[in-house]
Amino acid sequence: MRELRYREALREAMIEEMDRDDRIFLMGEEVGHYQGAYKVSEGLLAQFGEKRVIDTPIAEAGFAGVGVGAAMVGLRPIIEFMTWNFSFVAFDQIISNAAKIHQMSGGRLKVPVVFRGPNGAAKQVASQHSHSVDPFYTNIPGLYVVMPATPRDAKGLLKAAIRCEDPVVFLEGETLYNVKGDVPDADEEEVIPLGKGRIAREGSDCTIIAWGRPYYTAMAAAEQLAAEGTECEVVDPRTLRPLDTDLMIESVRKTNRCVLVHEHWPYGGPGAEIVDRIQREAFDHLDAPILRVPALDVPMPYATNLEELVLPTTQRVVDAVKRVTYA
Amino acid sequence: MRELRYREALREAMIEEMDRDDRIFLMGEEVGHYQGAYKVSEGLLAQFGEKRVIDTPIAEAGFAGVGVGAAMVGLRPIIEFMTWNFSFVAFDQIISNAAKIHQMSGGRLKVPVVFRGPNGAAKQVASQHSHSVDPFYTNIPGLYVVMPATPRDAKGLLKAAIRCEDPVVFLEGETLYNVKGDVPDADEEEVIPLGKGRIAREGSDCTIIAWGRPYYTAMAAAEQLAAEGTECEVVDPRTLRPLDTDLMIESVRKTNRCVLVHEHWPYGGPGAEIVDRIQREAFDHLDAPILRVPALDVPMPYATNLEELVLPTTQRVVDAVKRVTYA
Amino acid sequence: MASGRDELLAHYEKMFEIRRFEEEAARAYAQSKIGGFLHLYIGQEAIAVGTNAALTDDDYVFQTYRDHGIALARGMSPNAAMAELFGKDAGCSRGLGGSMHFFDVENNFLGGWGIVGGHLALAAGAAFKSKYTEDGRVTVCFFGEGSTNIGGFHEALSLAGLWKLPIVFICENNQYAMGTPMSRTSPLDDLTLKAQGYGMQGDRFQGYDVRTVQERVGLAVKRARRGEGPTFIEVETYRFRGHSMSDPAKYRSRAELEERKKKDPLVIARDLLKEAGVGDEQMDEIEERVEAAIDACVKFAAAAEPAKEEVMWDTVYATDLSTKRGAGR
Amino acid sequence: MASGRDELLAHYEKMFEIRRFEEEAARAYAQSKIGGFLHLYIGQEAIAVGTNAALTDDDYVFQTYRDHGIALARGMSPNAAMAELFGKDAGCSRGLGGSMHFFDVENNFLGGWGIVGGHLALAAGAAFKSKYTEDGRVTVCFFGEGSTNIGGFHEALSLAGLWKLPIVFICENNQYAMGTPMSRTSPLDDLTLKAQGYGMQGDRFQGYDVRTVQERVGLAVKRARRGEGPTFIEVETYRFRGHSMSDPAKYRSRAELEERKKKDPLVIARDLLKEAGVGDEQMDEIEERVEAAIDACVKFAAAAEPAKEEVMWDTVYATDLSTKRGAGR
Ligand SMILES: Cc1ncc(C[n+]2csc(CCOP(=O)(O)OP(=O)(O)O)c2C)c(N)n1
Ligand SMILES: Cc1ncc(C[n+]2csc(CCOP(=O)(O)OP(=O)(O)O)c2C)c(N)n1
Ligand SMILES: [Mg+2]
Ligand SMILES: [Mg+2]
Repeated sequence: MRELRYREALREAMIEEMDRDDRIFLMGEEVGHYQGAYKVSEGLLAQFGEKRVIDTPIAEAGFAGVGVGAAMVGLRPIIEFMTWNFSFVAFDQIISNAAKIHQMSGGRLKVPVVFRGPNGAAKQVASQHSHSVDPFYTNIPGLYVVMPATPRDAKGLLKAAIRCEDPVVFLEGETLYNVKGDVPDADEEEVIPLGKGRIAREGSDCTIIAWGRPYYTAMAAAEQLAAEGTECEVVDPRTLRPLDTDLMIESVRKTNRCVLVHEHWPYGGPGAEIVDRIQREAFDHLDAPILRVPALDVPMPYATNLEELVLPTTQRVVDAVKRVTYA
Repeated sequence: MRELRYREALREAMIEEMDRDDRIFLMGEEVGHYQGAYKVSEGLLAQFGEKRVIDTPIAEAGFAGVGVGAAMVGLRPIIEFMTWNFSFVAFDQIISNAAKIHQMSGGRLKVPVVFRGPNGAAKQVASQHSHSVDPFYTNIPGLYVVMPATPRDAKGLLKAAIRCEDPVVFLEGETLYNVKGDVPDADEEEVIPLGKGRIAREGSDCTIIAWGRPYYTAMAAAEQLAAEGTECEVVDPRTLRPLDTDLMIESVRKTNRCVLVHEHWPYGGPGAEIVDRIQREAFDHLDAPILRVPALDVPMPYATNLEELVLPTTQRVVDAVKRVTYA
Repeated sequence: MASGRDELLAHYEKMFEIRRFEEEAARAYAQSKIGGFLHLYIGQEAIAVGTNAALTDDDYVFQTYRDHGIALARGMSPNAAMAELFGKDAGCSRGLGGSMHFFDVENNFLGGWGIVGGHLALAAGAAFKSKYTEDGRVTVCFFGEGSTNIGGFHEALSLAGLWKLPIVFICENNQYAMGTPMSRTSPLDDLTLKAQGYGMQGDRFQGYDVRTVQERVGLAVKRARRGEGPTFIEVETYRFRGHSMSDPAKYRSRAELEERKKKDPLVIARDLLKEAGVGDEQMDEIEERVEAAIDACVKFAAAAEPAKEEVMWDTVYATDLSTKRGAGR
Repeated sequence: MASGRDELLAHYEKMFEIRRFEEEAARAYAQSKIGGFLHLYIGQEAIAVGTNAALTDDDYVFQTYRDHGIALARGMSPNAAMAELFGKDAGCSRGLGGSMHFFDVENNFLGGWGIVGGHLALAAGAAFKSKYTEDGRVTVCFFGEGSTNIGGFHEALSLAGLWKLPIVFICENNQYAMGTPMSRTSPLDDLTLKAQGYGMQGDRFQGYDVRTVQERVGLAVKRARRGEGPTFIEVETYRFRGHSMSDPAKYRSRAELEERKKKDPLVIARDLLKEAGVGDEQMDEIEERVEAAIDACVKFAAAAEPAKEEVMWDTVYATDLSTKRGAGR
């Protein structure tokens, strides 16, 4: 084990996979000469050259489509969106093409493409640049949706995403890029299977389910609650589509209580989906309603005092756990 | 009262509102000379002229944006998407512009625009043309999302949408356009408030919540179940954002059981959102898990035998009600 | 290399096959054996056949939903094509795609796309792969004149022009986008004025004589194969039927249609063959062969197995997931 | 109408105000009094000021996120502008928009947009309204050279060209899109080659002398006001700072920057004024007036009330909903 930043873990995953398979290339805005808007692809141009590390014009629908088309005929593109906010101009390429081609062609074509970039709010980048896109992409059959919280998961899941035969929506976090964490040594290859969640912390009193940045909020809340004698089990699904439903159900069957923490808007999305599955499959085990701690239902304001109100906080999670545990 | 087709009811709403306020115009592909791809706007060009009934090139992002921009400076556009599948190329205009402008401008600008057209599967139009978009747009604060099932609701809600000061996503149904139903006489103006649902059928044994075409599936199932002695209450929220939560909660508090029917894909969306609200606010009143009868989690296949498997059927609703009533 | 005459005969046979295939498809649609949208190519056959003749079997081809003509020209069997329209498992897309979504990987026909402008970037992607792997292939991408105002057109041409991709963009200007004549959607008459805005070559010609199409598309294909970059081609053509089966085409006059039918590519080819001394018996022979094949494909499609539920589930994801059946649940 | 000299003096004062405003904003950003993205216009001031001088107060203006310059040129008070950057309720967008989303309805400055290509159609919509209501206004829409490959650009220009809308599209070619020189994103050198593809007029000039900008934009504005349709203008310019505060701009050489600074629009204007006989004391007077105003706006912004929670809730929907507070819950 060694400590790496989330950003470095992603970079290692791309380098290792690109070394292994020269059908893999990275394409996006500023990924090459500029070394990546958030420096995730730093050094890749020097290592792999302009053929495999391709700077594009600002044309997300165009280069997302180029990725899908290239994947149809045998390449394995990694398409970087500078941020997922900019995937909205390419939305049709992902939902109408990437997600449909395998089935529409009667299974004759497949689309092994990875779309990746930072998802969710950064810091004061305001309403057009602060979207959590997980509710949109998780609704769509044909796509995988992955959202790693730790450097280890970022590396292991990105490697799995690149090897996946289907289109993968890979959601990183601008505020996570600098996070440090343990990652297996370079010689111990770890490919974390898509669709498998992780128990990040064991506990018997309440299950807290969180992914992406809120995973850290959940862990902090669990610490605080433990000090007060409430033991929370923290579950990170890691992959949002397909969801590791069994893992979450099992935990709730044990704790009989559940709180979700997520940065996407309240209406629908993985947050509501997970609630639905739990109430359906663990109905008789629930001692309290399932509560969610989402972002507030507003476009993200610029002012920092308001942005802090909008995003989930440790305190809001603690309060929610107290409500469901009637503490 | 008189009987009108859903298509005629929508047309009347536009005509009455355009007569009342000449800031209102209709813009979209084939809305004028062709009289509308589905004939909703038949006759409008002759009545209002090319100034107010505008045929566009195929450029959804462009004319959706023109609608938003025109609304910012005082007009009241009705933008028709030939089908909502084609809104995906205009997705960014709706989420990043229409839904954000009022807040982003500190409340100084508003965007009274209506986006309308048929939503969901038609008949054998295959995977790129069969999307139910309600999960995407309902997630977004700043938008209203309306999905009327009956001609009366179609007219009354479209008039309200046109008068709304905010952007409205108005979801019609290609297979509903020919449906007939009672509509108040021309001299009795009815504007149905956005955000208010409707109890379509009273019952004490189980609540069935459905909107759009599945409303008819729900009613048919309720009939069949009544014959077998199970009385279902059918609730049509009509507006999906904001939801008439109280109406649904009240019904479930009475019946203690709930089944949802919807054509959108299973993961997330209004279906999961409604389940979340009910389990949260009527937890102690639920005698069984809430079940959903959604479209299957696949891209829509072309073959008619498969399409029939994918969409909700009366039988699937009946089975779900029996499961929650332990009948 | 066949002599010009034999080649023209072969082109005529293929165009006639396409024509008859679609006439029978229209009949089957009227009998509700086919559902959904059915967009006929009748009147435009010379473009598909002439273009295909300018390509190798390895080259990639993309088309809109108006895709029966090019699919057959590429070599798809009428059986697989008609079975798809009938929604059968023996269809080219196993009954999952339908008329708008034909695919034939063996013949490098890569669809069959329903969203206007949505497939141009995919085609650029295939051309990108050819440049990346230096496989020497050229990609041809067809679309209608009504598709030139949408963003997908602009972004694909921008990238193809910038990267000098081996691709030929062929705009089939059949005068209408559904009910809308181009005069209502573009200030231009000559669409190739857009080409230089993408730093690419433009060409423009009438697409009624299959030989002209083959020759002019051939020049662009050669340029692309030599690495000299993409070409934007506007071909003048006309569709004799409505936009789709549901369109009565009231927006144009009988007279206009009759006038246009004088340029029917099949009539033109037939006349050329007559001039070249091809006798009636030889023509009859060809037409009988085609009639038999079309007749057979309708019977085949009618008798074939319906599309299968397990195929529907197994094609949502290519990866073999335990969760495959309804990953969303 | 002011004499040329007085007018140029006024232009210089405004350009100097913009320059100093942004220098202070950069300082405040370094002190973390401002957060998020901050894109400076330094080096491009002649375009905003020259363009504004060619417009009436009623004309509509749209800009990208690089919007401080045009906002001030339109007449926004430095106080409202700086308060917005500080996230205060007294800001032009009440602290909800920030640097990228300035709005000033009174002065018909309509934003302040963050998505590349996303605001061009909005501007076309404003121009559409002017045509619809015959209000005689012209809309000006600014964007960068890096924004010409995206679909939003194409669709807006296509519709504006088709409908002959009263709009002027001004492409500020500042040589870079973030770290990318145009040579890597376009096969063209002259972007106005795209204009005829939209059936519109094109013009192209250097944007260092504010008088040139005023004159050339003025011609396009007059055409638009006369109903002769839109113009696509490419203005050569250069930004002296990085793309945003987080960009060290390593992709260009010091030498290049120094070379470009010789064409600093403020230096050019100052020299012209000197030639015209404007004395130092008069210049000092102007600069002191500006310094005082900028100094004051920073103090004002620092002391102002923070953005308010109730405003955040009340501006999600304009309609007064009972459900307003969290319609999604
Ligand atoms: C983005 C999008 N908008 C609208 C449609 C509906 N539509 C299908 S075909 C068509 C007309 C296309 O005309 P053209 O490009 O000239 O091709 P043609 O049908 O004439 O071959 C339209 C508007 C669509 N499929 N996709
Ligand atoms: C659709 C979209 N993609 C990417 C971005 C990220 N981005 C912001 S500004 C910019 C560069 C724009 O360059 P240019 O158009 O030349 O304008 P300039 O910044 O030089 O004024 C990029 C890539 C964005 N905001 N929107
Ligand atoms: Mg056409
Ligand atoms: Mg630039």
